[in-house]
Amino acid sequence: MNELIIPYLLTVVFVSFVINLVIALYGIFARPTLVKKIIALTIFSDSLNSLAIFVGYRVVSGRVPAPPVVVNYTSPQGPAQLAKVAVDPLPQALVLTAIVIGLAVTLFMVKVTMQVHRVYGTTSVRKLERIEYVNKEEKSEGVVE
Amino acid sequence: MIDLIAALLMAVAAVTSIVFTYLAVVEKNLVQAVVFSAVQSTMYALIYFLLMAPDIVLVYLPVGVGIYPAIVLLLIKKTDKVDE
Amino acid sequence: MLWETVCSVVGLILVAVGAFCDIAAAIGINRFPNFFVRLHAATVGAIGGAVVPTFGAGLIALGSPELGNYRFFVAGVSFTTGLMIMILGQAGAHALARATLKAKAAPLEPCVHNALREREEVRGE
Amino acid sequence: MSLALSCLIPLYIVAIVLYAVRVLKGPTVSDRVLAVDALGFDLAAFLTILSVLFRAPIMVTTALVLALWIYALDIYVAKYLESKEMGD
Repeated sequence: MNELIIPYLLTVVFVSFVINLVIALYGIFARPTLVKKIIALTIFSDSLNSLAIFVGYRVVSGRVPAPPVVVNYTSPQGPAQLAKVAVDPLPQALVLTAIVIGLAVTLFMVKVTMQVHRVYGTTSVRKLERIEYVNKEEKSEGVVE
Repeated sequence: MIDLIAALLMAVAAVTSIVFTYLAVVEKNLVQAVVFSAVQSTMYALIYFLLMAPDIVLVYLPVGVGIYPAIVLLLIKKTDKVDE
Repeated sequence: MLWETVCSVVGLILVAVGAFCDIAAAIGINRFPNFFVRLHAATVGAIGGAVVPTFGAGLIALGSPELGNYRFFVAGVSFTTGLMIMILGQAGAHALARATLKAKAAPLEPCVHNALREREEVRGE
Repeated sequence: MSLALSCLIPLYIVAIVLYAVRVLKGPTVSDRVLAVDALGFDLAAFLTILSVLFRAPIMVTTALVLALWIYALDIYVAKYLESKEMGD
């Protein structure tokens, strides 16, 4: 019974991560405002990190797997017992770095968006295209004159 | 029994996160989109907890619930408030 | 062990009370008419639905000997979390209500049940 | 003990889903933030119960972090609504 239901539920989780990825990509490409693009980009990176952690999960029958932290220091076979039931610690160590780097990239994009709003007065990409086009026209005419 | 409960909770949190991701992407008012994004972060924290990654939860909760909404609210206050 | 059994049973009762308060607060926050009435349901959910089961979980951990020495760790963290929620839930709800009232972000309507007017309206129709 | 705790788990799931429904349909920002607040505190209690149920004593610290940062989100939005000035 459990051997049938648990893989089905884990498949639901995997497919939902992929659907989140697709919705966030739609938000990055189709929404005009830069703020909305930043929100969608954070959701995108979080879904990707979740996929990376999901790869390291494993099913242990009858109980949940242990977190990869050594709790039993006293007996010498404690780490060996942990290795039989623990999840994979390597994706977690990688994702830990990726989250912090994502935070730094988001802070940089927030600063750039503030500068764009200060210079051009808008953050909508469709208006920004038009403004930049007009400015280029005027500058080229000024150079010719 | 307990592993079934963990998988069931994970599936519920994943489906809820789909709903809130969709709402955060299509919402016009940006402050409400930030709140939806915070709910999605909370659901992802629950999924990380059930995937047995306590250190990821300890890092992801301050970043996803605390710092992202703070800096995006600061950005919204300095720039536009409505999409389009 | 007598006191371990007592701790476990009391903790289980607290967790059950917390589940009941949680359901009540969730129904209330869906059924109440406006924001300032929903504050009541939210604080019921914070105190009855979060502080009480956290203390209950700490007591259960204190009474379960298979955790070894870590049961005191779990109990201490649980009690600290309960105290934090007991302080922070009310502070956050009050700050949010004050900001909403000052910024006029939600409509301020008194929630009055006037049975006589309802009966007259029904009779008038 | 474990069986009794397992029977109480669906009540918490139903409560969390009902809070999520209010977040989904709340008309103003304040309603949504209030529902997120209640959802976060209940989720913190739920994480404590789950770590007792799973017999993983390391996992209990996440509940404390969740409670503290949900309060921080609350204060950010309140400050944004009140004085429209963030960060000072």
